[in-house]
Amino acid sequence: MVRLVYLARLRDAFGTAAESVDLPGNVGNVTALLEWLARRGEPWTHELAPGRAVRVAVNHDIAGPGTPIRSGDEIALFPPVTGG
Amino acid sequence: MVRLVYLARLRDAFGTAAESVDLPGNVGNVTALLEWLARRGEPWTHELAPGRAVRVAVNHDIAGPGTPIRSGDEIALFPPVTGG
Amino acid sequence: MSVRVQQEDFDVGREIAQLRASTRGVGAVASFVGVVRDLNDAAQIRTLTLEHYPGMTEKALERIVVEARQRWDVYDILVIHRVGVLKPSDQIVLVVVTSAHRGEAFAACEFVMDYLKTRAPFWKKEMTPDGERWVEARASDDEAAARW
Amino acid sequence: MSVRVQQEDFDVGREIAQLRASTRGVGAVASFVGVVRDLNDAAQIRTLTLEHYPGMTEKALERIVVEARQRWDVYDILVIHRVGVLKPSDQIVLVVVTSAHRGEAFAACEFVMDYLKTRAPFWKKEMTPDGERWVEARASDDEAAARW
Repeated sequence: MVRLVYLARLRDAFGTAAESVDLPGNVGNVTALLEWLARRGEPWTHELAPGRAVRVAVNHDIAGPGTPIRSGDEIALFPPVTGG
Repeated sequence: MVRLVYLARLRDAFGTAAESVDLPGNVGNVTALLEWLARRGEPWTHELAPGRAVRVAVNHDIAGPGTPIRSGDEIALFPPVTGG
Repeated sequence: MSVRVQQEDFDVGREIAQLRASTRGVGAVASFVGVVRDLNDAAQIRTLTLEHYPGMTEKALERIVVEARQRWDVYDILVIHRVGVLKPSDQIVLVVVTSAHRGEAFAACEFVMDYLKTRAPFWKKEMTPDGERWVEARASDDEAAARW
Repeated sequence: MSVRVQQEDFDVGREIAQLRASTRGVGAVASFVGVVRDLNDAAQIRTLTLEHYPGMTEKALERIVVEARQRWDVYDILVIHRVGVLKPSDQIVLVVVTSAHRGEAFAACEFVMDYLKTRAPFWKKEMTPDGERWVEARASDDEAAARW
Protein backbone atom coordinates (compact mmCIF):
# COMPACT_ATOMS: atom_id res chain seq x y z
CA MET A 1 0.00 0.00 0.00
CA VAL A 2 1.31 3.47 -0.96
CA ARG A 3 -0.20 6.90 -0.59
CA LEU A 4 -0.50 8.88 -3.85
CA VAL A 5 -0.81 12.66 -3.60
CA TYR A 6 -1.84 14.83 -6.57
CA LEU A 7 -1.17 18.54 -6.56
CA ALA A 8 -2.20 21.62 -8.54
CA ARG A 9 -3.15 20.88 -12.17
CA LEU A 10 -2.88 17.12 -11.63
CA ARG A 11 -5.30 17.18 -8.70
CA ASP A 12 -7.78 19.09 -10.87
CA ALA A 13 -7.28 16.66 -13.77
CA PHE A 14 -7.59 13.51 -11.68
CA GLY A 15 -10.44 14.92 -9.59
CA THR A 16 -8.85 13.78 -6.35
CA ALA A 17 -6.17 15.06 -3.98
CA ALA A 18 -4.94 11.69 -2.72
CA GLU A 19 -5.58 7.99 -2.76
CA SER A 20 -4.15 4.86 -1.18
CA VAL A 21 -3.39 2.03 -3.60
CA ASP A 22 -1.94 -1.47 -3.55
CA LEU A 23 0.73 -1.61 -6.21
CA PRO A 24 1.47 -4.79 -8.18
CA GLY A 25 4.76 -6.40 -7.21
CA ASN A 26 6.46 -5.33 -10.43
CA VAL A 27 5.87 -1.61 -9.76
CA GLY A 28 9.07 -0.92 -7.87
CA ASN A 29 10.17 2.50 -9.01
CA VAL A 30 8.91 5.86 -10.25
CA THR A 31 8.95 4.99 -13.95
CA ALA A 32 7.01 1.78 -13.34
CA LEU A 33 4.47 3.64 -11.20
CA LEU A 34 3.84 6.30 -13.86
CA GLU A 35 3.42 3.61 -16.55
CA TRP A 36 1.05 1.66 -14.32
CA LEU A 37 -1.04 4.78 -13.60
CA ALA A 38 -1.11 5.74 -17.31
CA ARG A 39 -2.69 2.35 -18.09
CA ARG A 40 -5.75 3.35 -16.03
CA GLY A 41 -7.10 5.22 -19.07
CA GLU A 42 -8.13 8.88 -19.23
CA PRO A 43 -7.34 11.32 -17.74
CA TRP A 44 -4.29 9.37 -16.51
CA THR A 45 -3.09 8.37 -19.95
CA HIS A 46 -3.12 11.94 -21.22
CA GLU A 47 -1.67 13.62 -18.14
CA LEU A 48 1.13 11.08 -17.67
CA ALA A 49 1.97 10.63 -21.37
CA PRO A 50 5.68 10.80 -22.26
CA GLY A 51 6.63 14.42 -22.83
CA ARG A 52 4.18 15.81 -20.27
CA ALA A 53 6.03 17.65 -17.53
CA VAL A 54 5.26 15.65 -14.38
CA ARG A 55 7.43 15.83 -11.29
CA VAL A 56 7.47 13.13 -8.63
CA ALA A 57 8.43 13.29 -4.97
CA VAL A 58 8.85 10.22 -2.79
CA ASN A 59 8.46 10.91 0.92
CA HIS A 60 8.92 14.65 0.31
CA ASP A 61 12.13 14.27 -1.68
CA ILE A 62 12.26 14.97 -5.39
CA ALA A 63 12.56 11.62 -7.16
CA GLY A 64 14.05 10.49 -10.47
CA PRO A 65 12.83 7.81 -12.87
CA GLY A 66 14.67 5.07 -11.01
CA THR A 67 13.86 6.10 -7.46
CA PRO A 68 12.55 3.00 -5.68
CA ILE A 69 9.04 2.84 -4.30
CA ARG A 70 8.20 0.78 -1.24
CA SER A 71 5.08 0.01 0.73
CA GLY A 72 4.26 2.87 3.08
CA ASP A 73 5.74 5.56 0.84
CA GLU A 74 3.98 8.85 0.13
CA ILE A 75 4.39 9.58 -3.56
CA ALA A 76 3.37 13.00 -4.89
CA LEU A 77 2.78 13.84 -8.56
CA PHE A 78 2.77 17.48 -9.58
CA PRO A 79 3.55 19.88 -12.45
CA PRO A 80 6.73 22.01 -12.51
CA VAL A 81 6.65 24.48 -9.65
CA THR A 82 5.64 28.12 -10.14
CA GLY A 83 5.99 29.81 -6.75
CA GLY A 84 7.95 32.87 -5.71
CA MET B 1 39.99 83.32 -8.85
CA VAL B 2 38.92 79.73 -8.15
CA ARG B 3 37.34 78.13 -5.12
CA LEU B 4 39.26 75.19 -3.68
CA VAL B 5 37.33 72.73 -1.49
CA TYR B 6 39.06 70.10 0.66
CA LEU B 7 37.16 67.11 1.97
CA ALA B 8 37.64 64.37 4.54
CA ARG B 9 41.29 63.46 5.20
CA LEU B 10 42.56 66.34 3.04
CA ARG B 11 40.54 68.91 4.96
CA ASP B 12 42.03 67.57 8.19
CA ALA B 13 45.54 67.59 6.72
CA PHE B 14 45.31 71.11 5.27
CA GLY B 15 43.47 72.47 8.29
CA THR B 16 40.88 74.21 6.14
CA ALA B 17 37.68 73.25 4.33
CA ALA B 18 37.93 75.77 1.50
CA GLU B 19 39.84 78.72 0.18
CA SER B 20 39.65 81.15 -2.74
CA VAL B 21 42.87 81.58 -4.68
CA ASP B 22 44.17 83.46 -7.69
CA LEU B 23 45.95 80.97 -9.91
CA PRO B 24 48.95 81.92 -12.05
CA GLY B 25 48.17 82.05 -15.75
CA ASN B 26 50.05 78.83 -16.46
CA VAL B 27 47.85 76.76 -14.12
CA GLY B 28 45.22 75.75 -16.63
CA ASN B 29 44.35 72.17 -15.77
CA VAL B 30 44.12 69.70 -12.89
CA THR B 31 47.68 68.41 -13.14
CA ALA B 32 49.08 71.94 -13.14
CA LEU B 33 46.92 72.86 -10.15
CA LEU B 34 48.09 69.87 -8.10
CA GLU B 35 51.74 70.63 -8.92
CA TRP B 36 51.27 74.28 -8.02
CA LEU B 37 49.64 73.39 -4.69
CA ALA B 38 52.37 70.81 -3.91
CA ARG B 39 54.97 73.58 -4.21
CA ARG B 40 53.42 75.33 -1.21
CA GLY B 41 55.43 73.03 1.09
CA GLU B 42 54.08 70.79 3.86
CA PRO B 43 51.46 69.43 4.32
CA TRP B 44 50.68 70.04 0.63
CA THR B 45 53.83 68.45 -0.71
CA HIS B 46 53.25 65.23 1.19
CA GLU B 47 49.50 64.93 0.62
CA LEU B 48 49.70 65.72 -3.11
CA ALA B 49 52.88 63.75 -3.83
CA PRO B 50 52.77 61.47 -6.88
CA GLY B 51 51.32 58.13 -5.85
CA ARG B 52 49.02 59.58 -3.17
CA ALA B 53 45.41 58.80 -4.00
CA VAL B 54 43.84 62.21 -4.55
CA ARG B 55 40.62 62.66 -6.50
CA VAL B 56 39.61 65.96 -8.07
CA ALA B 57 36.19 67.27 -9.04
CA VAL B 58 35.68 70.43 -11.10
CA ASN B 59 32.27 72.01 -10.63
CA HIS B 60 30.94 68.79 -9.08
CA ASP B 61 32.11 66.54 -11.91
CA ILE B 62 34.94 64.07 -11.46
CA ALA B 63 37.97 65.44 -13.31
CA GLY B 64 40.97 63.84 -14.95
CA PRO B 65 44.58 65.13 -15.11
CA GLY B 66 43.87 67.19 -18.23
CA THR B 67 40.53 68.65 -17.18
CA PRO B 68 40.75 72.44 -17.77
CA ILE B 69 40.40 74.88 -14.90
CA ARG B 70 38.95 78.34 -15.43
CA SER B 71 38.28 81.35 -13.25
CA GLY B 72 35.10 80.84 -11.22
CA ASP B 73 35.44 77.09 -11.00
CA GLU B 74 34.87 75.16 -7.79
CA ILE B 75 37.62 72.55 -7.53
CA ALA B 76 37.36 69.87 -4.86
CA LEU B 77 40.23 67.66 -3.69
CA PHE B 78 39.39 64.51 -1.77
CA PRO B 79 40.54 60.95 -1.05
CA PRO B 80 38.91 57.92 -2.70
CA VAL B 81 35.33 57.64 -1.53
CA THR B 82 34.26 55.24 1.20
CA GLY B 83 30.50 55.59 1.56
CA GLY B 84 27.75 53.02 1.37
CA MET C 1 17.57 30.54 9.87
CA SER C 2 13.87 30.64 9.51
CA VAL C 3 11.40 29.39 6.91
CA ARG C 4 7.69 30.13 7.10
CA VAL C 5 4.78 29.19 4.85
CA GLN C 6 1.69 31.12 5.84
CA GLN C 7 -1.57 32.63 4.66
CA GLU C 8 -1.06 35.90 6.55
CA ASP C 9 0.70 38.89 5.10
CA PHE C 10 4.11 39.92 6.47
CA ASP C 11 5.63 43.24 7.52
CA VAL C 12 8.89 43.67 5.58
CA GLY C 13 10.32 46.33 7.86
CA ARG C 14 9.62 44.31 11.00
CA GLU C 15 11.01 41.08 9.55
CA ILE C 16 14.22 42.83 8.47
CA ALA C 17 14.59 44.45 11.89
CA GLN C 18 14.10 41.13 13.68
CA LEU C 19 16.59 39.28 11.49
CA ARG C 20 19.14 42.05 11.97
CA ALA C 21 18.65 41.94 15.73
CA SER C 22 19.40 38.21 15.84
CA THR C 23 23.13 38.63 15.09
CA ARG C 24 25.95 41.06 15.83
CA GLY C 25 28.29 42.24 13.12
CA VAL C 26 25.68 42.70 10.39
CA GLY C 27 26.92 45.17 7.78
CA ALA C 28 24.67 44.26 4.86
CA VAL C 29 21.02 43.31 4.51
CA ALA C 30 19.77 42.22 1.09
CA SER C 31 16.10 41.52 0.68
CA PHE C 32 13.59 40.64 -1.98
CA VAL C 33 9.82 40.92 -2.05
CA GLY C 34 7.78 39.20 -4.74
CA VAL C 35 4.47 40.87 -5.50
CA VAL C 36 1.32 39.79 -7.36
CA ARG C 37 1.26 41.62 -10.70
CA ASP C 38 -1.97 42.95 -12.14
CA LEU C 39 -1.11 41.61 -15.60
CA ASN C 40 0.48 38.32 -16.63
CA ASP C 41 0.92 37.17 -20.24
CA ALA C 42 -1.39 40.01 -21.28
CA ALA C 43 -4.28 38.83 -19.08
CA GLN C 44 -5.71 40.85 -16.24
CA ILE C 45 -5.30 39.09 -12.90
CA ARG C 46 -8.24 39.20 -10.48
CA THR C 47 -6.84 36.78 -7.94
CA LEU C 48 -3.83 34.51 -7.64
CA THR C 49 -4.18 31.32 -5.61
CA LEU C 50 -1.00 29.82 -4.24
CA GLU C 51 -0.97 26.14 -3.39
CA HIS C 52 1.80 24.21 -1.70
CA TYR C 53 2.60 20.68 -0.55
CA PRO C 54 2.60 20.85 3.25
CA GLY C 55 5.63 19.13 4.73
CA MET C 56 7.63 18.97 1.53
CA THR C 57 7.50 22.70 0.87
CA GLU C 58 8.99 23.66 4.22
CA LYS C 59 11.65 20.97 3.84
CA ALA C 60 12.55 22.18 0.34
CA LEU C 61 12.87 25.78 1.52
CA GLU C 62 15.06 24.71 4.44
CA ARG C 63 17.35 22.83 2.08
CA ILE C 64 17.71 25.86 -0.17
CA VAL C 65 18.60 27.99 2.84
CA VAL C 66 21.13 25.42 4.07
CA GLU C 67 22.75 25.32 0.64
CA ALA C 68 22.92 29.13 0.49
CA ARG C 69 24.59 29.19 3.90
CA GLN C 70 27.15 26.65 2.74
CA ARG C 71 27.97 28.66 -0.36
CA TRP C 72 28.17 32.16 1.08
CA ASP C 73 29.44 33.66 4.29
CA VAL C 74 26.16 35.00 5.63
CA TYR C 75 24.78 35.42 9.14
CA ASP C 76 21.15 34.60 8.69
CA ILE C 77 18.47 33.94 6.07
CA LEU C 78 14.72 34.36 6.36
CA VAL C 79 12.21 33.03 3.85
CA ILE C 80 8.48 33.70 4.11
CA HIS C 81 6.16 32.45 1.38
CA ARG C 82 2.42 33.01 1.41
CA VAL C 83 -0.24 30.55 0.28
CA GLY C 84 -3.96 30.95 -0.35
CA VAL C 85 -5.85 33.55 -2.33
CA LEU C 86 -3.99 36.75 -3.12
CA LYS C 87 -4.83 39.78 -5.22
CA PRO C 88 -2.74 42.15 -7.34
CA SER C 89 -0.13 44.11 -5.36
CA ASP C 90 -0.27 41.60 -2.47
CA GLN C 91 3.07 40.37 -1.22
CA ILE C 92 3.88 36.74 -2.11
CA VAL C 93 7.38 36.03 -0.89
CA LEU C 94 10.10 37.61 1.24
CA VAL C 95 13.76 36.65 1.36
CA VAL C 96 16.12 38.51 3.70
CA VAL C 97 19.84 37.80 4.04
CA THR C 98 22.18 39.39 6.59
CA SER C 99 25.95 39.28 6.28
CA ALA C 100 29.06 41.28 7.03
CA HIS C 101 29.53 42.40 3.41
CA ARG C 102 27.16 43.19 0.57
CA GLY C 103 28.43 40.79 -2.08
CA GLU C 104 27.52 37.70 -0.06
CA ALA C 105 24.15 39.12 0.94
CA PHE C 106 23.14 39.91 -2.64
CA ALA C 107 24.35 36.59 -4.03
CA ALA C 108 22.69 34.46 -1.35
CA CYS C 109 19.42 36.38 -1.65
CA GLU C 110 19.24 35.99 -5.43
CA PHE C 111 20.29 32.33 -5.19
CA VAL C 112 17.50 31.57 -2.72
CA MET C 113 14.93 33.23 -4.99
CA ASP C 114 16.18 31.43 -8.11
CA TYR C 115 16.19 28.05 -6.38
CA LEU C 116 12.85 28.69 -4.73
CA LYS C 117 11.33 29.43 -8.14
CA THR C 118 12.42 26.06 -9.53
CA ARG C 119 12.66 23.73 -6.51
CA ALA C 120 10.11 24.71 -3.88
CA PRO C 121 6.71 23.07 -4.37
CA PHE C 122 4.36 26.00 -4.88
CA TRP C 123 1.89 26.39 -7.72
CA LYS C 124 0.00 29.45 -8.89
CA LYS C 125 -3.49 29.52 -10.33
CA GLU C 126 -4.68 32.79 -11.87
CA MET C 127 -8.27 33.98 -12.02
CA THR C 128 -8.65 36.17 -15.13
CA PRO C 129 -11.73 37.58 -16.90
CA ASP C 130 -11.57 34.43 -19.10
CA GLY C 131 -11.56 32.03 -16.16
CA GLU C 132 -9.00 30.12 -14.12
CA ARG C 133 -5.67 28.88 -15.39
CA TRP C 134 -2.64 27.25 -13.82
CA VAL C 135 0.51 29.29 -14.36
CA GLU C 136 3.06 27.50 -16.54
CA ALA C 137 6.66 27.17 -15.41
CA ARG C 138 9.07 29.47 -17.26
CA ALA C 139 12.23 28.33 -19.00
CA SER C 140 13.85 31.58 -17.85
CA ASP C 141 13.49 30.42 -14.25
CA ASP C 142 15.33 27.19 -15.01
CA GLU C 143 18.07 29.21 -16.69
CA ALA C 144 18.31 31.55 -13.71
CA ALA C 145 18.68 28.63 -11.30
CA ALA C 146 21.22 26.88 -13.55
CA ARG C 147 23.62 29.85 -13.26
CA TRP C 148 24.50 28.92 -9.71
CA MET D 1 13.38 58.18 -9.02
CA SER D 2 14.44 59.65 -5.74
CA VAL D 3 17.79 60.38 -4.12
CA ARG D 4 18.10 61.66 -0.57
CA VAL D 5 21.10 62.54 1.58
CA GLN D 6 20.02 63.10 5.16
CA GLN D 7 21.05 62.91 8.79
CA GLU D 8 17.78 61.29 9.91
CA ASP D 9 17.23 57.57 10.02
CA PHE D 10 14.84 55.95 7.52
CA ASP D 11 12.06 53.37 7.86
CA VAL D 12 12.81 50.56 5.41
CA GLY D 13 9.29 49.14 5.41
CA ARG D 14 7.71 52.52 4.79
CA GLU D 15 10.14 53.46 2.02
CA ILE D 16 9.56 50.16 0.23
CA ALA D 17 5.79 50.56 0.54
CA GLN D 18 5.92 54.10 -0.85
CA LEU D 19 8.11 53.15 -3.79
CA ARG D 20 5.85 50.21 -4.60
CA ALA D 21 2.78 52.43 -4.47
CA SER D 22 4.27 54.83 -7.03
CA THR D 23 3.89 52.40 -9.97
CA ARG D 24 1.51 49.70 -11.18
CA GLY D 25 2.77 46.37 -12.41
CA VAL D 26 5.47 45.87 -9.78
CA GLY D 27 6.31 42.19 -9.42
CA ALA D 28 9.71 42.41 -7.78
CA VAL D 29 11.27 44.62 -5.12
CA ALA D 30 14.97 44.24 -4.38
CA SER D 31 16.45 46.23 -1.57
CA PHE D 32 19.68 46.68 0.29
CA VAL D 33 20.43 48.21 3.67
CA GLY D 34 24.00 49.02 4.69
CA VAL D 35 24.58 48.96 8.44
CA VAL D 36 27.36 50.26 10.71
CA ARG D 37 29.37 47.24 11.90
CA ASP D 38 30.68 47.04 15.44
CA LEU D 39 34.08 45.84 14.23
CA ASN D 40 36.17 46.93 11.24
CA ASP D 41 39.70 45.71 10.52
CA ALA D 42 39.74 44.21 14.03
CA ALA D 43 39.04 47.54 15.74
CA GLN D 44 35.98 48.19 17.83
CA ILE D 45 33.86 50.99 16.38
CA ARG D 46 32.38 53.51 18.80
CA THR D 47 31.01 55.90 16.19
CA LEU D 48 31.18 56.30 12.45
CA THR D 49 31.02 59.81 11.00
CA LEU D 50 29.84 60.12 7.43
CA GLU D 51 30.84 63.19 5.46
CA HIS D 52 29.68 64.16 2.00
CA TYR D 53 30.19 66.93 -0.54
CA PRO D 54 26.85 68.74 -0.70
CA GLY D 55 25.75 69.33 -4.27
CA MET D 56 28.13 66.90 -5.88
CA THR D 57 26.97 63.92 -3.82
CA GLU D 58 23.32 64.24 -4.81
CA LYS D 59 24.31 64.75 -8.43
CA ALA D 60 26.56 61.67 -8.39
CA LEU D 61 23.79 59.54 -6.89
CA GLU D 62 21.31 60.77 -9.48
CA ARG D 63 23.72 59.87 -12.27
CA ILE D 64 24.14 56.37 -10.90
CA VAL D 65 20.37 55.95 -10.76
CA VAL D 66 19.97 57.25 -14.32
CA GLU D 67 22.60 54.82 -15.55
CA ALA D 68 20.91 51.91 -13.75
CA ARG D 69 17.58 52.83 -15.35
CA GLN D 70 19.20 52.87 -18.77
CA ARG D 71 20.75 49.46 -18.28
CA TRP D 72 17.83 47.58 -16.72
CA ASP D 73 14.11 47.53 -17.24
CA VAL D 74 13.05 48.79 -13.83
CA TYR D 75 10.15 50.91 -12.64
CA ASP D 76 11.71 52.98 -9.92
CA ILE D 77 14.84 53.36 -7.80
CA LEU D 78 15.22 54.95 -4.39
CA VAL D 79 18.54 55.80 -2.76
CA ILE D 80 18.81 57.19 0.76
CA HIS D 81 22.25 57.78 2.28
CA ARG D 82 22.77 59.12 5.77
CA VAL D 83 25.47 61.56 6.86
CA GLY D 84 26.63 62.68 10.30
CA VAL D 85 27.53 60.67 13.36
CA LEU D 86 26.28 57.08 13.44
CA LYS D 87 26.86 54.21 15.84
CA PRO D 88 27.11 50.44 15.38
CA SER D 89 23.93 48.84 14.03
CA ASP D 90 22.66 52.19 12.68
CA GLN D 91 21.44 52.17 9.11
CA ILE D 92 23.73 53.95 6.63
CA VAL D 93 22.24 53.47 3.20
CA LEU D 94 19.09 52.14 1.55
CA VAL D 95 18.64 51.19 -2.10
CA VAL D 96 15.26 49.95 -3.30
CA VAL D 97 14.48 48.90 -6.89
CA THR D 98 11.05 47.97 -8.22
CA SER D 99 10.54 46.12 -11.49
CA ALA D 100 8.28 43.61 -13.20
CA HIS D 101 10.76 40.74 -12.79
CA ARG D 102 13.35 39.84 -10.20
CA GLY D 103 16.47 39.62 -12.38
CA GLU D 104 16.37 43.29 -13.29
CA ALA D 105 15.58 44.35 -9.72
CA PHE D 106 18.50 42.42 -8.23
CA ALA D 107 20.98 43.55 -10.89
CA ALA D 108 20.03 47.23 -10.71
CA CYS D 109 20.12 47.21 -6.91
CA GLU D 110 23.57 45.65 -6.73
CA PHE D 111 24.84 47.92 -9.51
CA VAL D 112 23.69 51.03 -7.65
CA MET D 113 25.42 49.87 -4.47
CA ASP D 114 28.68 48.99 -6.27
CA TYR D 115 28.76 52.30 -8.10
CA LEU D 116 27.77 54.25 -5.01
CA LYS D 117 30.69 52.67 -3.13
CA THR D 118 33.21 53.87 -5.71
CA ARG D 119 31.67 57.00 -7.27
CA ALA D 120 29.51 58.82 -4.74
CA PRO D 121 31.45 61.32 -2.62
CA PHE D 122 31.03 60.04 0.91
CA TRP D 123 33.81 59.46 3.41
CA LYS D 124 33.79 57.52 6.66
CA LYS D 125 35.74 58.36 9.77
CA GLU D 126 35.80 55.77 12.55
CA MET D 127 36.14 56.50 16.25
CA THR D 128 37.86 53.51 17.88
CA PRO D 129 39.37 53.02 21.37
CA ASP D 130 42.70 54.10 19.76
CA GLY D 131 41.29 57.32 18.34
CA GLU D 132 39.89 58.55 15.05
CA ARG D 133 40.84 57.23 11.64
CA TRP D 134 39.61 57.81 8.10
CA VAL D 135 38.44 54.60 6.47
CA GLU D 136 40.60 53.59 3.51
CA ALA D 137 39.00 52.73 0.16
CA ARG D 138 38.97 49.02 -0.62
CA ALA D 139 40.32 47.47 -3.81
CA SER D 140 37.46 44.96 -3.59
CA ASP D 141 34.99 47.82 -4.10
CA ASP D 142 36.77 48.89 -7.29
CA GLU D 143 36.65 45.30 -8.50
CA ALA D 144 32.95 45.03 -7.71
CA ALA D 145 32.16 48.20 -9.67
CA ALA D 146 34.35 47.12 -12.59
CA ARG D 147 32.19 44.01 -13.14
CA TRP D 148 29.37 46.10 -14.60
